[in-house]
Amino acid sequence: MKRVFAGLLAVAFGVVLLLGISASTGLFSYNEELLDDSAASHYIAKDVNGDTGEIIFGETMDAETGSANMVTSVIANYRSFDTLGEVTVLFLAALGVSLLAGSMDKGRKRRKSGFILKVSSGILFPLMLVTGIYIFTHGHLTPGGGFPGGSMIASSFLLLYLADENFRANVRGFKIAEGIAGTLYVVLGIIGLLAGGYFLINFLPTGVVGNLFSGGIIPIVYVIIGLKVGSEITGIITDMFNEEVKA
Amino acid sequence: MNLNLIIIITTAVALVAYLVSKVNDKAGAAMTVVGSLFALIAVFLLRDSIGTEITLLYFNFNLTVTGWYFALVMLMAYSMTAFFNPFWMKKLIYPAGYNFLYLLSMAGTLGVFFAKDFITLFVFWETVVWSSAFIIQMGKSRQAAYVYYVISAIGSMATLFAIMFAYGTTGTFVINDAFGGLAAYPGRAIVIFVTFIAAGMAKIGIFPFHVWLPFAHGSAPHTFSPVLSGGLVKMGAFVALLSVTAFPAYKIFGGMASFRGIPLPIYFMMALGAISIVVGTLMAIKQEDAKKLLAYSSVANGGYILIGLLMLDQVGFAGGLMHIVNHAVASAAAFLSIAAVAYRTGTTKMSEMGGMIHRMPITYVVYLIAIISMAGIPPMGGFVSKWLIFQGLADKGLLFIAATAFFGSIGSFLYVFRPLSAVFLGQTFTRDLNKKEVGVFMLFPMVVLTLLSLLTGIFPNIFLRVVTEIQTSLGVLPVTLAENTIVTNNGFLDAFKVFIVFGFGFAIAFVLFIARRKSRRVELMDTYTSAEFIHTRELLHYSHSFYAPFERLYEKAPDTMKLYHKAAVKISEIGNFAEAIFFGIKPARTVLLVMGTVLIGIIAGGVLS
Amino acid sequence: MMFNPVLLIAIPLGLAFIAVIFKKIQKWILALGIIVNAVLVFFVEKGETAIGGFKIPFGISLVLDDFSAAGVILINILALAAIVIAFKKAEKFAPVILAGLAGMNGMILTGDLFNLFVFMEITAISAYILSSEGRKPAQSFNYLVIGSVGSVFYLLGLILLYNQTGTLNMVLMTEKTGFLEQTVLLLPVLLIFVGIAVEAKLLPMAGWVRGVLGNSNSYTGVMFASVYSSAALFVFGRIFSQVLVPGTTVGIVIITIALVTFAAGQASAFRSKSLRQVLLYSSIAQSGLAAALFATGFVFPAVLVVVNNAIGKLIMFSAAGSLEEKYGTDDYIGLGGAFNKNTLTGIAFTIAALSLTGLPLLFGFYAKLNVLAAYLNQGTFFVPAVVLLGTIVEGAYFIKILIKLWAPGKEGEWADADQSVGDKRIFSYTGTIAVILAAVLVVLSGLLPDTAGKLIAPEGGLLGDDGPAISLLIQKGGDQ
Amino acid sequence: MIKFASLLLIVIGLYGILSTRNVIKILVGINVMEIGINIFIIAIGFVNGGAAPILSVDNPGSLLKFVDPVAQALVLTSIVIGLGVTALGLVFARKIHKKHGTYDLSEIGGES
Repeated sequence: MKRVFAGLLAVAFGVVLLLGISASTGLFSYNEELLDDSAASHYIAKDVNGDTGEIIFGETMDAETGSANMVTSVIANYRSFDTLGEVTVLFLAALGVSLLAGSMDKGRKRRKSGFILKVSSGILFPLMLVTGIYIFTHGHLTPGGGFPGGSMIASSFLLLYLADENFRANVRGFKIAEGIAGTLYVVLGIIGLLAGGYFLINFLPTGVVGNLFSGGIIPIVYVIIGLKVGSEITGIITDMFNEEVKA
Repeated sequence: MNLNLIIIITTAVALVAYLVSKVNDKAGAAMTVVGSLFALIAVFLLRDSIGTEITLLYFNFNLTVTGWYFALVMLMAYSMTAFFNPFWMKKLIYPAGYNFLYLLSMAGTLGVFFAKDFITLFVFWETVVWSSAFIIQMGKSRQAAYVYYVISAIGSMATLFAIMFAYGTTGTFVINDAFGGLAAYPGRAIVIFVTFIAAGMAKIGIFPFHVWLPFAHGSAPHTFSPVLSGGLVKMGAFVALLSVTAFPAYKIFGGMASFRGIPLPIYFMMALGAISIVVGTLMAIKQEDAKKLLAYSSVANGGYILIGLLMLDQVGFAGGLMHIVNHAVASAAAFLSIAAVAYRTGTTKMSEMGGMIHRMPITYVVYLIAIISMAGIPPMGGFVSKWLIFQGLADKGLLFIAATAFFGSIGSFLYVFRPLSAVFLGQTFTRDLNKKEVGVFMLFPMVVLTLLSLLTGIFPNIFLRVVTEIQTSLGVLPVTLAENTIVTNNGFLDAFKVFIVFGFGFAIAFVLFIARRKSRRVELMDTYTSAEFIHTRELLHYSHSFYAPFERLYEKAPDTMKLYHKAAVKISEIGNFAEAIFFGIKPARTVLLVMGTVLIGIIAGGVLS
Repeated sequence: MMFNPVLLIAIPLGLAFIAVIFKKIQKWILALGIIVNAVLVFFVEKGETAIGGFKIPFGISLVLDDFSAAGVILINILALAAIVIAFKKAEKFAPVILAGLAGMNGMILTGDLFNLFVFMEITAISAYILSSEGRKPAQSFNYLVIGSVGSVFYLLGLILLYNQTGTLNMVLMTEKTGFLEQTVLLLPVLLIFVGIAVEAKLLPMAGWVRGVLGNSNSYTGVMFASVYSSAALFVFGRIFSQVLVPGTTVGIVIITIALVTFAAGQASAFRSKSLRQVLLYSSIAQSGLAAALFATGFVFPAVLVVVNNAIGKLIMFSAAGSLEEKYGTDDYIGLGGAFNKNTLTGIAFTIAALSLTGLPLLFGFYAKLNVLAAYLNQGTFFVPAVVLLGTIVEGAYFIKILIKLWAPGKEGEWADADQSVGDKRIFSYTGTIAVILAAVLVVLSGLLPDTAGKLIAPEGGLLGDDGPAISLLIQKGGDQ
Repeated sequence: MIKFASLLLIVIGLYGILSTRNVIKILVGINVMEIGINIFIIAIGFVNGGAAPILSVDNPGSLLKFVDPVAQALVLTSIVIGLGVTALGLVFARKIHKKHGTYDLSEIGGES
């Protein structure tokens, strides 16, 4: 009975959402254009601080952000402050997990894993690690970036955990790594404040759009984020595993 | 010496008293005597500066003769009661706090009486309410302070609403301007009148706000009950006065339906006063505790005061103003004498005392004269003021109210003599045989109040002259005063002659009493009936089931307190409901409600637009 | 020397990261961060600050006007007071608290709706973690679920608005939503309201409050009731009095919800027997009042209510938490006379309670006066009547508590110190000093309302153009 | 159509939260909801005929038609936030299990 009621309410709510949303945006249609003078259009044209003409891949020098990947330019430059916050959210979550899980006592023992699994994961691990690093160092050029890269690093550690019941990552080390990465992000912002008058300003030359060394601080930010996300998620995984096996 | 200095100095003395009490509580209590006497004298000397205005911080004061008159009454109650303070320090949980709050509430009352604007009035008013609530809790009942505060808060918040409403309407807080400007808004004026007078009614103890008096007066520290009844209740009278004078009620309601010249809103208030007289009288008759009995008598007397003040005419109004003094003096004296008895015997229950006249004769006389005045028997002041109120009622032909007033007068005979006979007359309890009269320090205020009571009765014109001044200042025709007589449409009263007659009669009675004094003393229990000894002492006591047959007539009458209980229960139920609905540990409940809220919001929004 | 307001966010954030590296000294980092912020908050530059150097409607910006200045000053000072009260309880959460403080500052300062979402999440997560101190995981979980659902709703509302306007900047959003129809705005505004109302403790989104605050200790209680809730209310004020000013239809819905919250909170507090429960329901009621004021557009009175509630609850929750830690219960019936031997804390508690009730000469009186004046000047009588009725109930339950805690003794007998519970030292020294200072602040600002009003609204900038020129209404008494 | 589907996901998530008392399942419900909202954001940001917002050899100039990069950036942020909350929620779930021996909220009873 309860479920029926819940279902009915959910459906009613869905209908209201449908009606409300179709009142403002068509439900089955998509935008034909970006809105004029919307933030997105300026981010695409990289002309927030003034018209610089068309940005051409591989040609334009010293554009506003210099990142070929526009999403990256939004994440790591235009709205870098959001990203700092987002990193903090993850940081807090990892911290919370370690604080709470750390206070819990023993769980059940893990099963012993097979030899093949151990060896093959040993081969896969560096590959995944390197791919992860590649993804976040090329975040300003290709899809991906700090978060996917970091997650990939973390998943490489997860692989080790799954494959080897005796594997223990050094939690303290990850904590220090994430602390350092976070501090560096803030320091980067403050350097911008001192050098350019604005927090998190892109104070480095942005280079040619499309080059590896372009985008000013964007690659730096992404490396920091990659390291930080990687160590944080690994930290979360480690904490959860530790919590389970702690004897 | 100006008003600011008086307020500042009394507040400073209050702080000093607090600190001194931490070292020696009796010395601190002595500071309250000093502080209140100082204030009394200083305010008395303010007579010359009446009509001036003065500002302290952002408080604006206006020295009116009305305020001066009320302040003197109040300070008299405070300063006389203060003499009792040193003797009660041992019983108090926070002697230092008591002394501090005693003087603080006193300073607060000054601000109320001299307030020029509403903010000043309200600020000082609330100061008094809270500080007295904290004093009351030190007494015999925690419930008392709670009830006192809640009823006061109902009044205060209603008044605050009226103040802000008047401000919203006229754009000023100055009492006279704000109220004066309401003439153009008769609809709002009724709301403002009714809500504004609420605080006054709550404080005087007018029905249905009277429930706090028996609690608070009956259970407050014995040294604070006289102040509550003799003094603080008069603050309510002051607000009632403002509601008909500063708020020109007769002018504003002039065009409305009226009853014998009294506009209906005012008549309604007077009717409430009349109900209070009846309720107070009937309830006082029932009480077993002397202080509670006096508390209900305050309810009844508050009704007289309210009726008198609301008439705003030549005679009845003067009677109301006069009754303020009379009741303050008499009630303070009565409470003080009960406190003196309680100081010796440790109780205020009438059935646990008896024959105290032999041990405490002066206290007995004080109480006797106080109740004569309260019951409105000549030759004491209470008679004069009640006479004036009756004259006013008769003039206007307000039959219903006059009838209740007469009922209250007769009823007061019934109840005020009960403590007299129960506490002072009859057999002395063995336990009390070695008790003595209280010391000079405590006798002094009682005697002073008694003398004042006599003075108001014999030479009422001394006080009525001030009353005429007040009437003149408010633009009311003053009551006609001859050399020593009060003249009204229906006749005149020469209080001095009345005193002579009564004094003569009293002298004859006294001589007879002395001459025939041959009674033999026996123990109370030294008796038997039907050849059996009576073992239940209570049955032999005067106060036991004193008016039982009469009480039976109205024992089923509804209790106002139940109304408040019901309201409290309702609020709790709403709270329970809200708690049950909104606060659980299952997130599903909240999410459900959130979705429901959005749904209802959308639907409501759709309907509205 | 004036500093960039972004430092209010960057410094605690950076220190939070550093505190993780140097775990041994994290409590000193915590102290340093909180103190630096509490000082810095007085030296930040007013105006709009761009982040990353991008032109303002397109880049993220921080807005430090009178409103947010009042907010950050309040939050940072309160956070300082909170760790002074219970440093021992706070130190193990050092990075969480620092990040939470950064989140709250960000919430109040930011001029961007999505950035607000991010900072709200930071704040919320730090709150979830702190709530685990209550040792009631089911309650923390409840909080987390409600918070997550709220944030999803907020995001949905926000994205609908973004689709219509193409911007996330608050100022531009106000401008562009002005062209939209009420029917289009209805759903997004309601969704955003729901999202913010979770932290702002408005019914029915406040379901978590009883479980979390009812099990708080002297630190977390102060944080939740005073710091977090003030921050959330400031955000509520920013959104609903300046950015998405509700039209009549949405306005009526929101104000009704807020007033129901007020009434239900007062009634629930009236029936509660546990000290913390009374206080938490009273907080809910005060939030409702502030929200109603904000949604009506009465910013200044609302800020006064928020400030008054924050300081009051700081004192009262620290006392309630300490009592609970000492006696294992905070049922005030069983704590008769607890203040008898702890006079100073008792006095502070009393002042706080009286100020919340609106006793004259305390800060709360001016708050109430301004609330009433705002409505009555506008010609609304219903709301003041509700507020005053609520105040009667509020006064009733507070005096019940005060009497119980001050004057022990059986009914019918004189109050007797010997019947009081407990020891001389229920409260810590630093805690006592902090609450006494807070109480002194309440009294001083009550005695000098003018100065206090100028501090809260330096150029009267909160009043709006047509508001009554009452920095503090009191002076009108003599003027005319 | 995708908008419709994403709304459906939101509603399913809500239904999940409403209908189950199991903490893990409630977290799953929240995650479904979050996925729904993320897809919805992407759908809102989609522009008919727009390219992925990355300048590359295929789409070399910024004057071309791109989909909204802001929406994608927001989704990235929102995903990470969802991840953090879920991690924390799981730990709370574990603590509930430790304390009460069950994941079912209705078996916990009146913990206040």
